[in-house]
Amino acid sequence: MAETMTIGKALNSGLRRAMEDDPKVVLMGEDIGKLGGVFRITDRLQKDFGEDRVIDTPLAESGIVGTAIGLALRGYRPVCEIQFDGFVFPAFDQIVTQLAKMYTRSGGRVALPIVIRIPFGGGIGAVEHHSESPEAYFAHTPGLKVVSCASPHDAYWMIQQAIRSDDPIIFQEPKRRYWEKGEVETSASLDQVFPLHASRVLREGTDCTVVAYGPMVRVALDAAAAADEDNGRQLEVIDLRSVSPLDLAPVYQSVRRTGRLVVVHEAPLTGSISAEITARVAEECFYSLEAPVMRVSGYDVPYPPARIEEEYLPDLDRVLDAVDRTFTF
Amino acid sequence: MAETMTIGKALNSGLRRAMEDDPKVVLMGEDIGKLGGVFRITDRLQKDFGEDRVIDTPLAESGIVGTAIGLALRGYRPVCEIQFDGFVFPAFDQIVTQLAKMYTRSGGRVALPIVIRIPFGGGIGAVEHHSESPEAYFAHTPGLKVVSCASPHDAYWMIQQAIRSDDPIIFQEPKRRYWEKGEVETSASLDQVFPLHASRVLREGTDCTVVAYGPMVRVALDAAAAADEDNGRQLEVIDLRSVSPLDLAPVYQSVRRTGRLVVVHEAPLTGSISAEITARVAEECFYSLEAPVMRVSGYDVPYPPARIEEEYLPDLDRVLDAVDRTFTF
Amino acid sequence: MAKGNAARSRSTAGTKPAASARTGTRAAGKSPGKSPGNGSREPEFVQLLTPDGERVEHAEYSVDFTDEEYRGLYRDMLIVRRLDTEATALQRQGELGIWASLLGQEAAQIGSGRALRPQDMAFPTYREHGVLWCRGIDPIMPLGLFRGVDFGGWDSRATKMQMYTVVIGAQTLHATGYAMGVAKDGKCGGDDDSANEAVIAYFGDGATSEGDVNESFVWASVFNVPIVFFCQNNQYAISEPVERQARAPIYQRAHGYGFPGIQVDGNDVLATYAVTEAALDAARHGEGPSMIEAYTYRMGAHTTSDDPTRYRIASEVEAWQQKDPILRIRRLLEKQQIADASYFDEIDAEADSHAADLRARVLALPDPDPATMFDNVYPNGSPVLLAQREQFVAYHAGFESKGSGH
Amino acid sequence: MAKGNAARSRSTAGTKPAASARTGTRAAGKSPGKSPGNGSREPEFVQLLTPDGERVEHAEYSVDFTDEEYRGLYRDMLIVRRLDTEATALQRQGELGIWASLLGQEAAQIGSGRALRPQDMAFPTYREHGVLWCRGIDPIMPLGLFRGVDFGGWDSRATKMQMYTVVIGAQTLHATGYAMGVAKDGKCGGDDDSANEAVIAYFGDGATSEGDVNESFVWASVFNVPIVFFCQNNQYAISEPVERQARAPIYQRAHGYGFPGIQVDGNDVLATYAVTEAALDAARHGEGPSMIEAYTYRMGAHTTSDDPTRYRIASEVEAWQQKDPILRIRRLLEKQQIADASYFDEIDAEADSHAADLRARVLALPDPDPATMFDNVYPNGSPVLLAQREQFVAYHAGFESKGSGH
Ligand SMILES: Cc1ncc(C[n+]2csc(CCOP(=O)(O)OP(=O)(O)O)c2C)c(N)n1
Ligand SMILES: Cc1ncc(C[n+]2csc(CCOP(=O)(O)OP(=O)(O)O)c2C)c(N)n1
Ligand SMILES: [Mg+2]
Ligand SMILES: [Mg+2]
Repeated sequence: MAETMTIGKALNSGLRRAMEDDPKVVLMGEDIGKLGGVFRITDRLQKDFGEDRVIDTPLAESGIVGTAIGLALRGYRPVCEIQFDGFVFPAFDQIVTQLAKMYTRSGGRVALPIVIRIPFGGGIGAVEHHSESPEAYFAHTPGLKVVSCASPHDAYWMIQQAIRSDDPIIFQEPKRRYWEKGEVETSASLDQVFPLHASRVLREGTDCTVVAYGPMVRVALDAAAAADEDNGRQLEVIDLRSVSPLDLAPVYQSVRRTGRLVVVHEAPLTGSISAEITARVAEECFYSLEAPVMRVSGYDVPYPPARIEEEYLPDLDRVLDAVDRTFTF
Repeated sequence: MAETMTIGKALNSGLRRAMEDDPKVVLMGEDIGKLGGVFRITDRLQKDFGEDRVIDTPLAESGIVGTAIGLALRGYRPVCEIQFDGFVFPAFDQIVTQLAKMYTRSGGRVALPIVIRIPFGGGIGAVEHHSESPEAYFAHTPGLKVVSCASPHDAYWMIQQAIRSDDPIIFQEPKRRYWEKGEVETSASLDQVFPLHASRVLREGTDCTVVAYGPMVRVALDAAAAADEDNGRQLEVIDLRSVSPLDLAPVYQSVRRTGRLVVVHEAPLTGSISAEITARVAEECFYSLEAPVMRVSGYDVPYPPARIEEEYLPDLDRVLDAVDRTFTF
Repeated sequence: MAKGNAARSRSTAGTKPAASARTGTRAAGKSPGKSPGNGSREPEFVQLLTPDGERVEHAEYSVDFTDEEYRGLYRDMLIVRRLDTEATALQRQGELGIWASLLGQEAAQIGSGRALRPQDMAFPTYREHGVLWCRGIDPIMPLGLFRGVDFGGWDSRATKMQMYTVVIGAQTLHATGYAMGVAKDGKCGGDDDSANEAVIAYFGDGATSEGDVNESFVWASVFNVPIVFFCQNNQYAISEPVERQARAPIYQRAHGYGFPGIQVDGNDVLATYAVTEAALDAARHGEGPSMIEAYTYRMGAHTTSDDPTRYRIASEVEAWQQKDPILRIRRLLEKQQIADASYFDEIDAEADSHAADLRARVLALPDPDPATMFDNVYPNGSPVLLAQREQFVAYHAGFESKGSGH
Repeated sequence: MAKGNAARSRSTAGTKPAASARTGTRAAGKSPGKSPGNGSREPEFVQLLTPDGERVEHAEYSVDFTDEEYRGLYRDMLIVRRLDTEATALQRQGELGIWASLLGQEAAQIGSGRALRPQDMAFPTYREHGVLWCRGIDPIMPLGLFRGVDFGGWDSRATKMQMYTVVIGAQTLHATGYAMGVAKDGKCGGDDDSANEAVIAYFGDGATSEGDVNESFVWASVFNVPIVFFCQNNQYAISEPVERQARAPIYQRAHGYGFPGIQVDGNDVLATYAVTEAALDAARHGEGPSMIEAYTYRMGAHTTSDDPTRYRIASEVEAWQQKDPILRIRRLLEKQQIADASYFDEIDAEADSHAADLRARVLALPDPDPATMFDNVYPNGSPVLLAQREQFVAYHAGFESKGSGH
């Protein structure tokens, strides 16, 4: 059964289904109860599942993650909402020193099946601290997994897969795409849908590979359509989906054919996940690359004021410019 | 005038001189007063400069950095000691959302000349959370600069340069090398010594370039000596010194000659600074590289128990193995 | 503005922790009943002006304003409310990205803001537009942040008002560190009182849950610094009522850390002034930190993005409208014939003209040059960043020369 | 061990925040003088056994142990001290990387540890070897962490004792979350008391400054969870005396958050037992959180890496030796003829044999296979990591086949 819905609604429906499927799933966060979250992703869930399962927490992110760890030790499966990307940092210690390491420290005895949902990225005209892309911090942290969805269908299923997984997962939601609609095949079974930690070719092409995740997948697809129209270049677009662990086999295969790669994300360039992808591709596809991997990203500056954020964010033009540059080598 | 001293003593002397030079310099941290810090880097400084300038703080890292910001707003130049690498994370929010951004947010009106000293890395047989290498988190944060010293001479001067700089600087000290001795030229002038944010060729070579920083510089140098002895290969060793901003011009020049590059650090591989270096070198030296850049690093696992840490840490053998591999392409 | 004749009660003063602990005892003893956060019972706060505009006496706090000063407080509050209304309208019309209204909190902000001396330093949240006004900062300044053209344009050194802080609670540590610096500089507890300085840190009821805020209490007490923690308990952190943050009244938190805490009617500009002035005086005199809980109400939405109908009932808001901070001082002015109808008309007109001026200037605010995002990242610059800037400029120049993009 | 007949005073109980606030008042009223942290004056804590071994009565707390139980407490404390001495020796001989000694804190740990019921869950720091002993955990377990062969090898579910936590304060939030789960499961406040559970969170005086610990106070009070915050105030955080963390006595912190806090003589195993049992009972009965400050002293170094002569004077340590927790219970046993010399000899011998056994087994502890560092990183594994593991194994296999490395 396919339904058309927005990414926001798909996440809401996925959360609802996860809560129906497992009574141990609890949601925690600021303003997620009556308000339904500032983006309404938890809309009506407290009404339907009660205050015991949808918990409006005190205003303290370390507390949210720290108590979620305690709840997980007690057998619960907490799903934490961090209200905005820029507010995950007070919880950084609990995430990096506690959540990420518990399974290892316990010698594999104690898993912490916790999902931390973070609406991330820019493009919504917000004030400072509301448009960050923190995924590289988490991807550099052994013990965490990091995923990002780019479509309603993935939103619906990936959130359920993340909740079902025993791994601690940072779930980054493309906030500027919350309102974008798409088809969701809701009748599939959770065990059979496309795996959580796998990247996926969204559009096939022969001339240049473009890798993106989260909010930048739309930009990559638009760029592919424009390239085709402009000069007939066929871009292969891959949605990374899993930022950690990386699933680069499809990227290697693609680059071996195209010889060219452009990686796109909003996060600042230095030390970003595109650096890791580039390093791996440069090694794996050493003899196939016709040009250096090009990276299209945010700049190494604090996220700028909203009125100029469009110049900071990668867009179709910048992606096509990078594609062009791969053809100058 | 050249004196022989350990890295620990060189830092202590550098701090002392910075405090003599500028009455606004204050030291803050846990146990840095009477105890002189757990590594004695601030030994005798409280005795000589008083409790007003060498402040034993309450046990809270966010508090240390947060109040340091306030002191800097008041015109002080705080130097914070984080007792061990693994305990910087409670301060992460203050570092990333406040310290790093203040200069930008204030439109360039308010600089925060704060140095955060972090003894980092493994190899001392410590328990968990005492052997971390967090530099990639900071290098990915616009607004911060990150440096690491590898010799007594650099320790002595770089700490003074960092304190003199108006930029917020994460100063990572190679704790396992605190006791290593070397010559320090103390009579130079702070304005004339080698620049803080510049990398430096420590040993010239023609066959393969090896880049390292902090505690791994010694390993790289040892590997170069061994390679020479083993099979006459000449490795060029570059001490990165500045992890952010990267000063890669000497690396590009070197790789253009050697065609081969190995990057060494203790931090886990994925999303590390070697990824960034690799991505940049792969672009800048696209036509010069004879082999993919090889990275020798910690693995993507939580830092292991001390009894097996030597297998986690890059050593001479692993560096030479990587060098060998660059010759198989 | 002349100082009110505020007497600082022993219950909020005290240089020694022992005295503070006693204060905690006594203050707690005063309200043994329900937590005021529960709302079902009037809290036992300091009040000098009732909702009906009656001047009431308090055993420990008083003010003694001239008529002109009374009128000045009314004018301040009326103008900042009018400017706030204009900002909300500008947001509705798409001229601001978002706006955080101070509606209902005018007395808390003007009362505390006017109690500051020129040499004192203030650390705000993102809602202290009224305090900015008291610091003489052009009202357009905070609108740059909310429009998205900058991060707030005032000079924090010259105005003795730090930048807005969006990350909840972070500024309380900055304020504490700054106050450590004041103490180090010998600028509190000195004999020449005009040279003494105090620091005020603003934060909300929600912020009291953040680790940073509690760490600032630890620091302030351990180092005995000249700071006033000013909590505007407006009953909500976005949708969450204060009961989600604390079970005990917020001002009592201070006692657990060993310094005085006091609750004041935050809709009473006179009481807020008196209590804040006393706390600032104590700080300047070297008596250390204290906390003020200004018990007030956020009469509007959290921000223009918020929809409070989802989480609170109209009758609650209506009940608080009866306690409106501006209404009550207007009633006082009328009752005591300190001002007449023509005065009120005059202030309304003045406020409207401020608002019109604000609007015109906001509409004229230019967008920044995008390349400026690369400036002011590092005091000493960065070659890596400079290279990015150059690429950025070249890329955009390419468009200009080529015409449009793809 | 049979339960002591501990009466829980109203001053630490109370389901409503109002009652807690009153408690704060009264408790504070009891010690209006100097902060006990100043050390110059005996704090007004709960005490049932003086340093001289006299049993004294307390208005609200009492214990009623059998002779066998008294002897049991002595035995526990003696053995954990002996094991601790052995561990210190093992470290000196290079068999452990570091050791955090519990010397001086035996009463605080055994008193609280024995007050736990089997179903209660404990969250320790890195120094709770005595509590581990009470939980029946093999004393070799924590030594794995300090030797560097693992991160602590006990099964936290089976033993109802969580892992050690090195990051100061982090475990208090875990404990609070776990207690939220207990409440959600309906496992506190139920009619069948044997099914009710409580949680105890251990932390030090230094930890009280960390944001996390204060956030856990917020959470615990807001959600009214069944938790006992057990602070061992051993007067030091490494080199820093408790005055660097707090100006008010630590137990008073609780009152500011709206729940009871009480100070107990942490070198008195009887009082610690009584106070902890009462607090755990209250938690199990659904009366919410409380805090206990066990006023004690770290008689040894912070860890074997520390040199306390740099920051404290010998006379201070000597003064505390007079208040030794084991000495005083031994005096009690002697005075009341609960045990004779042969009993003490027997326990000494038993302790020695435990120590010898511990030593032998520590020496025999194998180093882990290095490749295991790749295991147990993710419950569901990671292909990227698996590839690293394979490279690692191949690389090391290369050495074995080649002989030695370069
Ligand atoms: C660290 C952090 N977490 C979350 C937010 C999102 N947020 C913005 S305002 C707010 C509520 C603040 O409540 P309060 O402290 O009472 O201040 P008020 O807005 O009522 O003035 C929240 C949760 C934030 N800005 N910072
Ligand atoms: C977050 C963090 N910061 C710093 C440290 C280093 N450290 C280890 S123990 C300690 C002192 C702890 O004092 P306290 O809480 O009183 O416990 P005690 O050791 O006295 O039992 C410090 C600062 C740490 N482990 N974690
Ligand atoms: Mg509020
Ligand atoms: Mg201690």
